[in-house]
Amino acid sequence: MTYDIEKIRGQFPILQREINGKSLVYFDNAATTQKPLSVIERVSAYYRNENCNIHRGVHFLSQEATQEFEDAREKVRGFINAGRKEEIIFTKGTTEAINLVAYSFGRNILGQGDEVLITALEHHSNLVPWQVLCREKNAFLRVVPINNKGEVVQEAYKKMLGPRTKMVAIGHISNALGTINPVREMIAAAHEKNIPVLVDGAQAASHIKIDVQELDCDFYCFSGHKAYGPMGSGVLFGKTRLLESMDPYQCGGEMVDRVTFEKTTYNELPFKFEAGTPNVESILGLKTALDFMDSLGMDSIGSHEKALLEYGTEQLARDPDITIYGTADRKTSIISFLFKNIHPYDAGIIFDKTGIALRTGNHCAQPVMDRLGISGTIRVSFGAYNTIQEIDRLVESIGMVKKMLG
Amino acid sequence: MTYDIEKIRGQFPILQREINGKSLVYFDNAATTQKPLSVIERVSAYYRNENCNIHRGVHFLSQEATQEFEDAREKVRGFINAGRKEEIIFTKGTTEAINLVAYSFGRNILGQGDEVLITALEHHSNLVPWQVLCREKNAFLRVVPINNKGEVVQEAYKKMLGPRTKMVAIGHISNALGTINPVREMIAAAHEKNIPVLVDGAQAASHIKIDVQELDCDFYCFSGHKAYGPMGSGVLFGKTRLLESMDPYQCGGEMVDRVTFEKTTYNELPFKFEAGTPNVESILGLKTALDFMDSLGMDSIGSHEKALLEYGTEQLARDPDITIYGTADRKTSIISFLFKNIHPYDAGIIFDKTGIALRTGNHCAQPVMDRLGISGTIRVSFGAYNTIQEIDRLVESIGMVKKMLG
Amino acid sequence: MSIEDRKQKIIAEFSMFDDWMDKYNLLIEMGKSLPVIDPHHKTKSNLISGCQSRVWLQARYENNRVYFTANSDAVITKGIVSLLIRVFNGLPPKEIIEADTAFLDKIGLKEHLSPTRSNGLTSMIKQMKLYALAFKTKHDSDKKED
Amino acid sequence: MSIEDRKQKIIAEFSMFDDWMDKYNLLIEMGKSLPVIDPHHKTKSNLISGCQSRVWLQARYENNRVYFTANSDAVITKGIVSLLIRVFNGLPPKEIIEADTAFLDKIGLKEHLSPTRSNGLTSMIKQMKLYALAFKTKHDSDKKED
Ligand SMILES: Cc1ncc(COP(=O)(O)O)c(C=O)c1O
Ligand SMILES: Cc1ncc(COP(=O)(O)O)c(C=O)c1O
Repeated sequence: MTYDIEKIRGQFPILQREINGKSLVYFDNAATTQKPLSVIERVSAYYRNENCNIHRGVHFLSQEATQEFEDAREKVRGFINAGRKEEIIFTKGTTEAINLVAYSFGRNILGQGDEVLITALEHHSNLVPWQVLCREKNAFLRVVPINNKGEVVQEAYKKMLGPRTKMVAIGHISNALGTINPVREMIAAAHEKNIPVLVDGAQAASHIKIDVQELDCDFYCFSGHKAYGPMGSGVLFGKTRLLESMDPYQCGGEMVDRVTFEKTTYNELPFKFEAGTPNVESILGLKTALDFMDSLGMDSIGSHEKALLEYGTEQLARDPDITIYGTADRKTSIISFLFKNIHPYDAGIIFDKTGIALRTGNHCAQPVMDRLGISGTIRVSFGAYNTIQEIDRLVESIGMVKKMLG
Repeated sequence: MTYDIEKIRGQFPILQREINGKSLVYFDNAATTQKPLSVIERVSAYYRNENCNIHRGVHFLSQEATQEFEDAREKVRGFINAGRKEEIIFTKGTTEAINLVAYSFGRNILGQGDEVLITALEHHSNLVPWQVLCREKNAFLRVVPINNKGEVVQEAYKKMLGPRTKMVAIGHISNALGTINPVREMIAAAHEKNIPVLVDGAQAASHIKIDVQELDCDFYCFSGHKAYGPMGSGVLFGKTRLLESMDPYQCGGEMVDRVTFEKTTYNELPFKFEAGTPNVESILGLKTALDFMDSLGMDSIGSHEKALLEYGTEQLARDPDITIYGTADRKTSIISFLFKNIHPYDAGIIFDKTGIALRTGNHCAQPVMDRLGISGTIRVSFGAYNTIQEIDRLVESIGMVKKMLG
Repeated sequence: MSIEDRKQKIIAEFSMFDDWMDKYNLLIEMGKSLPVIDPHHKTKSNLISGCQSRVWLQARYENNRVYFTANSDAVITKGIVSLLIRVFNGLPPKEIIEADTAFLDKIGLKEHLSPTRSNGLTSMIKQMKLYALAFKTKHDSDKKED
Repeated sequence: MSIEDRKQKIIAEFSMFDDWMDKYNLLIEMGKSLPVIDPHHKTKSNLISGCQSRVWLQARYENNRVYFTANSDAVITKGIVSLLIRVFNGLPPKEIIEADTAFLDKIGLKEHLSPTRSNGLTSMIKQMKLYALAFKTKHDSDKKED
């Protein structure tokens, strides 16, 4: 199967849009991806024909939508190769998934003086929840350092897995630098000491094949909106044994079995963790998004994006006024860079004026920036629909930026 | 302005649907309302032309969507007449909003032996979070009783507002029985003793005009999906002074100001409480939904629904085999009933077969059922697009139910 | 009669009717032939959770075969559980564990197959298979001890 | 010059150009005429939060009028804050507090008016008005004490 980029682009209406008189080049995929027509139409069809509240209704609409919703759960299970459907919890996004684990799991296992281990690459969403938890428990947040290429120092990591380490939380792929962490090895090392591991897969789900059984991670999470799906859809995978042991997170409808004023018993997995009316729309859309990726094939998407990364890196590296941040041996889809003597914010405005949507700033990863001694970067991040020609447009715009600001 | 019901119905594509060979009669509005075309198209247009991650991007799409998102916040402010835009926090629904308040506010103010006051009418979402909180704090959950009509006993309420009462949490309208609580008076009584009050407005937002300043409630919340808006949109209003005093709920991107491994400072209101990528789609759709209701006028919707309630009640009350539950002096849009000698589940299936979508069961309000000595009811709930003719269809189906099961 | 024959027989009975009303009337009628659970077995532990209507299900093991009795306060649910019992009653555990219940789709009762928690069909089937599994496990280990 | 005149003058200057590049070049040029904040005022407390670029803003009160100095590490931001200072500098607090800043829309810099937290324009205006308010409050209470 060839990778028919024009056909793929044809499925994304927004790519036809003109910004400031130029056709849009969307290079902000790490923030959120665009949506294919199939996803947009799935959401629309849902509201036109199927909308209702699920799980407890006996009427036709409710039966039908419940079936679709649970089919979507099965689809997600297959997509990340979880062993059981009940291990798939729907959340509104990665941030909520991590907060859920910090609250319902972290609070149970963490005692005074214990440690949670993260890396210096983490997004705020995989940092602040642990920080708050550690403060509450008088525990310590330990941070595995990165080297100058933006790779987690593995020797340091292994040494830091100590007798007080109760939890490891690591990103699969860094949203600031594109580094792919060797999570499988890191998980194995933690498991040797019986330490559970959460993997923040927000940046992985749309780029590489995920297999939670092969990784053997204890928790894995990602956001639908970063993987061609609707906003408001998120996934938390957890091993059954751990999920069973955990208290609920949010409380309300759906997650209860029997409620009296004296005592409430909770519903079984996965519903125990899905309080309130589920966001059916977004979950059905997420299923369609996963279908979209499967139809292209994760491997094909991966090689396409690799080509973009290589070409883009080559082009930028050749410019003496540009410094690239993040040069890990294994990285994907993200180039973070800075101009000498041009503020990234100024550059971002000029890029925007030339129709190129990219991101400037700290990318919700201030500690990474602190470590690199900068306040932020200009970040270009690729998706399945980006092209070599668009990178050429970027290079053109770089000329413009330098002309105006250099 | 006349209430042009045919024109209104024309805006809801799903109402054209046939179920089991009959045109759909949708009487499950208390579970979730259907969506007008304007909302469906708003969501679709967003994904076709505007989709991106907001607030921190400098590029055009991000600026534009941020503007729309913040305009939606202003719209919500006006819709419930809050004093300040910063007092509007977007959540994924009512359940999350109440969990947020229980966690970020309740945990701070509640000590051992203190009390939280709710009523016997509450939905599980306004019960279980307080129950869990009270258990954690060794505090007591006190429940104001209801009378046989399904009204909160006001004398009991006032007596129960005691020196240990630290929080009152009451539903505006009961989802099981339709009772409208006199929340303004109840809030005034609580405030006399300096007790803050949360109002669960999940069932109110689509039926009556809400004015949080007039009510003087401390917190108010509702779900977009029950008010003609998309799933995944919810609103928490809180008084500035209280919101300022509260710790964040979920942690991650968006809600932070400055993050280091040692210490994190939080963003200002309302962002402090909006961790993670916001569900832009659903919030823009919510704005359109509020525009839809405003275009009809809350008063017009209210009188239309009142006429339906009166006609429906009359029809059902006339049937000697039917008992209506919930006969409060002030009620809206909901009729809960049971047949003598027919199980509600059996009846629900026959109703479904005749194209009528209604709900059977405990409606996530088991304590209400316990109080009434029943295990559940058959619930018919009206929306802006329902008609007298549809109630006649219901009556016809009642005949069928009795014929088959009686 | 083999499990397949039983299913075919039920499918044939239902296929006599086109109309949902007739199908449901048949289902309700079938409920009346349910091997009714003994009142003293109507305990909390025999109650199947996740149904809007209450369903009690009890099983016993005799001559390497499983026999069920049940009851429900809803007549349609009663019909459904009696259908299941007609299919499963008196079979060896292994056959019950491996049985496929897609035939419910074929008789025009598809709505009861949806995973909504209110109808509890899934829970009923699960519970019947669990009983069978428990008997089988016990049987196998008893054998080993011989 | 009245605040209205100042705005009109700026609008006129920008309207000479059609092209965004020329407009931005003008903005960047304007940044160079910014009354630059004294290095020892470049403190954390004078830093405006919520900008991707760093902006320091300082104000003093003289003869019932407010004077600003500022700086930024980004040249476009510098241009914007200098625009604001051109409009507000040397006015009585009341006029600053009441000033409407929609003119930025008219000069083709609409993107800077969006409420994204990255550009910080809103924060800058807010901070300038806060300074004005603080001076006014102090002034009014000083008067009362007279
Ligand atoms: C690595 C990483 N983790 C977590 C998140 C948070 O995801 P969300 O905002 O969808 O909750 C993001 C994206 O913002 C991310 O890139
Ligand atoms: C009175 C009441 N409160 C709270 C809720 C919970 O709302 P949601 O499920 O949208 O969070 C509902 C609806 O389910 C309700 O009717």
